[in-house]
Amino acid sequence: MRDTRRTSKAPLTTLTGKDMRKAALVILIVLVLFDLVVKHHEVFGIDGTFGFVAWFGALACFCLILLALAVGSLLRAPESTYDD
Amino acid sequence: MTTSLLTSPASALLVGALALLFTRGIAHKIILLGFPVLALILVFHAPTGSVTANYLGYALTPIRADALALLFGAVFALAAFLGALFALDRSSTLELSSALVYAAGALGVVFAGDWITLFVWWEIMAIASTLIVVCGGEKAYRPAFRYALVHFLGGVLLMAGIAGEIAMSGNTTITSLKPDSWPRWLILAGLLVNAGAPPFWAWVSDAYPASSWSGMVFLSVFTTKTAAYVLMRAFPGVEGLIWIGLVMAVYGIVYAALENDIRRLLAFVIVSQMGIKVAGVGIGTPLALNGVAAHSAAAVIYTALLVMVAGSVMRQTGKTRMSDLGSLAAAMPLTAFACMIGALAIAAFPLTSGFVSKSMIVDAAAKQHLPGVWIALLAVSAGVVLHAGLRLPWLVFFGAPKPRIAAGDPPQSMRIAMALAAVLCMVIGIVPDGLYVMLPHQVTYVPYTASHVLVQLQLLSFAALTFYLMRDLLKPQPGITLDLDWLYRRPGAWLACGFDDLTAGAWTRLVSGINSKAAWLHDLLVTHHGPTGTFGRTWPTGTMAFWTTFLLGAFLLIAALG
Amino acid sequence: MGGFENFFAHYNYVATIVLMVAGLYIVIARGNMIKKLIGLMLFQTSVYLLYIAPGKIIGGTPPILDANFTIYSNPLPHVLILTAIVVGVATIALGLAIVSRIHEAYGTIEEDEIIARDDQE
Amino acid sequence: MNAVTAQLPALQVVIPLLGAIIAAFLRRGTLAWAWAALITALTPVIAFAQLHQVWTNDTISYRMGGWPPPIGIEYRVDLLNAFVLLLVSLVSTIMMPYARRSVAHEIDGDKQAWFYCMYLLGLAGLLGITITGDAFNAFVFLEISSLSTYVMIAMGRDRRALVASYQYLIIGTIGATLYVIGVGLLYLVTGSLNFADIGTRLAEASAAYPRPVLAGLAFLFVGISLKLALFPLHVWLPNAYAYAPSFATAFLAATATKVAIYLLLRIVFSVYGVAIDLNTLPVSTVLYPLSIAAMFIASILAVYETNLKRMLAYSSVAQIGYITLGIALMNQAGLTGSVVHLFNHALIKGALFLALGAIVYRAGTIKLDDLGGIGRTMPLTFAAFVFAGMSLMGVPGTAGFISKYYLIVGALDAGLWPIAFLIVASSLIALVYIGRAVEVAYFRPIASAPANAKDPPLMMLVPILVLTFASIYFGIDTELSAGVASRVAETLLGGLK
Repeated sequence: MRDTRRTSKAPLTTLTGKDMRKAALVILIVLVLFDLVVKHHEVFGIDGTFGFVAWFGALACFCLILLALAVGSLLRAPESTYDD
Repeated sequence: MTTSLLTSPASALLVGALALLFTRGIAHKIILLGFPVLALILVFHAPTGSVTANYLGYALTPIRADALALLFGAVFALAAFLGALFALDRSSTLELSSALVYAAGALGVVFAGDWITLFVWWEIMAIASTLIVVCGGEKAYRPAFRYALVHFLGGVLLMAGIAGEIAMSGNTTITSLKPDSWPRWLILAGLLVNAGAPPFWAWVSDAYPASSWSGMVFLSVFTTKTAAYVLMRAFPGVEGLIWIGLVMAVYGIVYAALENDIRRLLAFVIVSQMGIKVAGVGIGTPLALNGVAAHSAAAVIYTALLVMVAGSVMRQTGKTRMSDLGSLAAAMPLTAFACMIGALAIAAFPLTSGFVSKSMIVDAAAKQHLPGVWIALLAVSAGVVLHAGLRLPWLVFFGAPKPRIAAGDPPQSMRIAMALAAVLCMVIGIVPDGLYVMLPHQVTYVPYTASHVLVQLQLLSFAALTFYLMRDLLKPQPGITLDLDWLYRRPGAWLACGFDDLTAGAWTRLVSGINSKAAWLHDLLVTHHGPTGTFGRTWPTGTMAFWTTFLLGAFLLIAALG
Repeated sequence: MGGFENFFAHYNYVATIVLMVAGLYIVIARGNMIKKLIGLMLFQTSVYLLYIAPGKIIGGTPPILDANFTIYSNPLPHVLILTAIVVGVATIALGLAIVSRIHEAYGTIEEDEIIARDDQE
Repeated sequence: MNAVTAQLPALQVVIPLLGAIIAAFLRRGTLAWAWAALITALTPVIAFAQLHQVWTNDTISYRMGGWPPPIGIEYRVDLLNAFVLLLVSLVSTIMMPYARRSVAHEIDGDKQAWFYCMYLLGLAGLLGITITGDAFNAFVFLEISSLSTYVMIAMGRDRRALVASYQYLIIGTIGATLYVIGVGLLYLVTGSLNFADIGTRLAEASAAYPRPVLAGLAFLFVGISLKLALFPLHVWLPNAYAYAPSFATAFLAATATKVAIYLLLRIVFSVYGVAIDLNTLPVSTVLYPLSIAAMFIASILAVYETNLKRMLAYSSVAQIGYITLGIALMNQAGLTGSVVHLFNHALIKGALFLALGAIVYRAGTIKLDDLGGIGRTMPLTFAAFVFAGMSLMGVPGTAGFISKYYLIVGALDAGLWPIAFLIVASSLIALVYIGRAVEVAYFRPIASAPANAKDPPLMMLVPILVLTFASIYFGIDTELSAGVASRVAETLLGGLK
C-alpha cells in the first residue's frame, strides 16, 4: 500500500524540479513575444503597448500580496478569538 | 392558472422536499435526484409570458418566464441536481429536504414577476438555508443564528422597501429602477445584504464553512446568485454598484490569500466572484448584463465544483486547514483533477467556462470607456491566482509533503458529481454558443480572438510568476482574519450586556426619578405629611395610579391648550 | 354670578372632587394594602355623589306618577348607582379576600415589603 | 326559529352568564369543563349568525326587556362589534379543548369548577361590553369581566399571582371608575346613556358645555387605556399575565385587551367622532407618542425579559401600541390596520401563550435559560411558537404582515413616512426577542427541564396548531380579516363629522 503511493508520487517530485522551472520560463518569454504578432484593440493608449498585460499582471499580483500582508499583520487573530 | 402554478419548477421542488421527509432507502434517493431533474424539465416547459393572480388587491405575477429567467432557472435546477448527486450519501434528511426547499426558493425568485411573490420566496430561501447551516452540527448553531439574523435584517429592509415602493408607485411588477427614493434604497440595501456586499459580507465566511460537507454546495449556489439576478433585473447601470463590486472583489482576494481553512477560503472566493458580477451590473450595458448572466451561470458550476472538492477533502480526511493538508494529489487523484479544472475555470483560463463569461464583463468596461474599472477588473482577474486559482490547489494537492494522510477519493456518487461539474466547465468553455443563445440580450460576442486569449494567458502566467516568487509569504498559518463581523460579535455583545444593565435599571430609575420629583412637589404642598419620600419608593400600584393621574392631567392640558 | 357664589352653587361637585382626589391620593401614597382599598372605596364613593346629586331637584318629589306633582327627581341615577354600589361592594370584598390570602402567603400586607421579598427570589 | 333569531343579541350574553352560575354547582372539574366547553361553543354560532345578518342586512337593534332606546338598554350590533364578538367567541371556543388538561394540571381539583365559573363570567362580561349599546351597561359588564379576571389571576400557582391580582384589582377598578366618571359627565350634559343617542346629542351639548365634554373624553380615554394596557399604564399586565394559570393568560391575552380596544373605538368614533371634529380633540396627539413609546420601550423590555410569559406580555403591550397607532392615524388604511391587527394579534398571542402553557405542562418552567433545546424535545409545540412568532414579527405571508402592511400604508397615506419607518424598525426588535427564544430552543444543548418533555396530548396540541395555522392562513386569505376590517374602517370613518 505504502509502496504504491510512493511510486505514484515519484514522477510528480521530478516534474517540479529544475526542468519544469526552465520550461515555465520559456513559456513566459514566448507569451510576451507573441505581443509582436497579435494586435490588441487599443482602448486607453497604454493597454496596446508591448508586454503591458504581462507586467501589469505581475504588478497587480504583487500589490495584492502586499495589501494582503498589510491586512494580515493588522487583523490576524488566533482561531479562538470568538470562543465564548 | 392553478395548474400552471402547481407545475412550476419551484412548486415541484417543494413537493419533492416534502416527499423526502417521508421516504427511506432507494425511494429517498430517487426522489432526491428525480425532483431536480423534473424541475429542470419544467423550466423548459414553463408557460411563456406570465401568469397573474390577485393578493391584497394587487396583481401578482407568480411566474414570468423570459430569457433571463429561463437561463437562471435552468442553471439553478442543474446545480440542484449536481448538489443532490453529491449529497446522495448524506444521511441528514433535514438537510436534504431543506436543500430542495432552498432550491425551490431560488427558482421561485427567478420566475417571480412581482415584488411580493419575490419576497415570499426570498424568505423561504432564508429559512431553508439557515436550516442547512444548522445541519452542520453543534458548532454550526451560533453561526447559523448569526446567519439568520443577517438575512432577516436583509429581509426586513427588502420588505420595507417593497412596501414603500408599492405605496409610492402602486406598481408591484419588478422593473428596472433608479435608486431615487428611500424605498428603492431599501430594496437595493436588502438585495446587497444577500449579495455579500459590505458591511454585511462577513456572513458568507461565517456561516458557509460551518455547514456540512454537502450543505455548502447548495449554499454556494443559490443565495448570492439570486441576489445578482434580482440586481440585474432591478438596478442595472447603477454606478455605485461598480465600486461596491470592486471592493468586494478585492476583499475576497485579500482575505482568501490569508485564509488557512479551505472552506472559509472558498467563502471569500464566492464574495470576490460576486464582486465582479455586482460591478458588471453597475456597468449596466447589454454586453455587461449578458456577461453577468453568463458569468453567474458559469460561476454556479465552477464554484459548486470547488466546494465539492473541499467537501470531499473534508469528508475523506476530516481536515479543512491547509496547514494540516498537502500533497493529496496522489491519494485523491480524481479530486485533485477536478480541483484543477475548477481552478482553471475560476481563473478564466481559455477553454473553460470562466474565460467565455468573465471576458464579457471586462470587455464591457472597455467598450464603455471606463479605464479605471477596466484596469481594476484586470487586476482582480490577476488576483485569482492568490486563492482558488493557484493557492488552494497548490497547497492542498501539491505543495510541501505533510505527514501522510490516509485517504482516498470519495464514494462514487460524489466522484460522478464532481466529474459532471468538471465536464460542464470544459464544455461551456469549448462550445460557448450553447450558453450564449440563452443570454437575455442580443449581442454578438466572440471570446476566442487571439488578443483575448493572449491577454488572459499573459495575465495569469505573470501573476502566477509573482505568486511563485513570493509563495513563502503566503504560507498557510493557523488563525483567522478579523472581519467586519467583529463589529457585531464583539462590541455588539459588550454593548448588549451594557444595555441589558441599563434597561433593567432604566425603568426603575425612570419611575423613581419621577416619583422623587412628585415627592418634592408633595413636600412642598403638604408639609405636615409624615416621613418624606413616600413617593420615592417604588410601589407598582401607587406608581400606576400616579401615572394614570398624570395622563389624565396631560390629556386635559392638551385639550385645554389645543 | 361671582366666583365665590359659583363655588357654593356647585358645592356638591366640590365634595365630589375632594373625595375623588383624596381617594386617589391614598391609593398612590399608602403602602398598606387595606388602606389602599379604603382609598379605592372613597374614590368610588365620589362617583356615587357625582351621579346622585344632579338628579335631585329642589322642591321636587320622589318620582311617583301623580297628577298633582309635576316636578320630581330623576330616578335613573339612583338606579344606576344602586348597581354601581353593588359592583363596588363586590370589588372591595374580593380585594379584601385577596389581601387576606396575601397575608397568609407573605405574612405582611405592606406592598413594598412584599415586592422586596419577591425581588429577592 | 324566528323567535330565537330575534333574541340572538340577548342570548349572546345570557347563555354564558347563566352557564357560569350552573358551572359553579358542577363540583367535578371535568364535568365543569365539559359544560363550559359546551356553553362556549354556542357563542360563536350566535356571533356568526349576527355577523351574517349585519353583513347582509343592517345593524341589529335589540330592546332589552322591551324598553325602547334611549330609555331602555339597547343591544346594538353593527359590523364592528359583530366582528369583535365573533373573534372573542371563536378564539375562546378554539381554546376550550386545551383547557381541561392545563387547568387540571395547574389548579386544585376542588377549585376547577370555580375556575370555569369565573371563565364563563369573564366571557359573558367581554361579550356584554361588546354587544351593548348602553354606556352604563358597558361599565357593569366591564366590572363583571374584571372581577372574574382578578379571581382567575389569583388562582395561579405562584404566590406572586395574588399580588399581581391585587395590583390589577386596584388599577382595574381605578380604570373602571374613571370610565364611569366619564360616562357620568356625558350623562350630565346630554341626559342619555345610549352610545348612539349620546352621539346625536353631543354636538349641541358640546357647544353649551365644551369643558365637561372634553373632561368626559379624558376620563373615558384614560379609564379605557388602563384596561387596554396602553403604555405607560401597562405595568399591571406583565405580572398578571405571567402568574395567572396558563389557560387564563391565553384567554385574557387573546380577548380582554381586544374588547377594551373595541370600547375605545366605540367611544372615539361612534360617540365623539359623530358630533365633534376629531382633529380638534387631543386623541391623536396623545396616542402617537404613547403608541410609539409602547412599540419601542415595551419591545426592548421584552428583549431582556427572561421569563417567556412576561416577554410575551411586554410584546402584547408593544402590539397594542401598533393598534392604537392605527387609531391615531384616523385614515382608512390605518384604521383597517388597527382592526385587522386586533383580529390577527388575538390569534397570534393566543397561539403563543397556549404554546407556553404546553411548555409549562410538560417542562414545568418558562424561564428562558432553563429551556435549552426545548425545540428539539417538543418539536410541534415549538414549531407552532416559531410560526406564530414569525407572524408576530410580520413576516410576509403571515397574518402579522397584513396588519403591518395596512399600518404602513396608513402612515404613508397620512404623509408620516417616519412613522412607517418606525413600524418597520420596531418589527426588528420583535425579531430579536423571538430570535432569542429560537436560539435557546434549537441551538443550545438540551437542558434538564426539557430533557424529558414531549409534545402535549392531542387535546392541547390541536388548539395550538389551529391558532398557529390561522395566524399564517389569514396572511394569505385576507377576505375575512382585512375584508371585514376595511368595511369596519369605512363605516367608522363614514360616520365622522
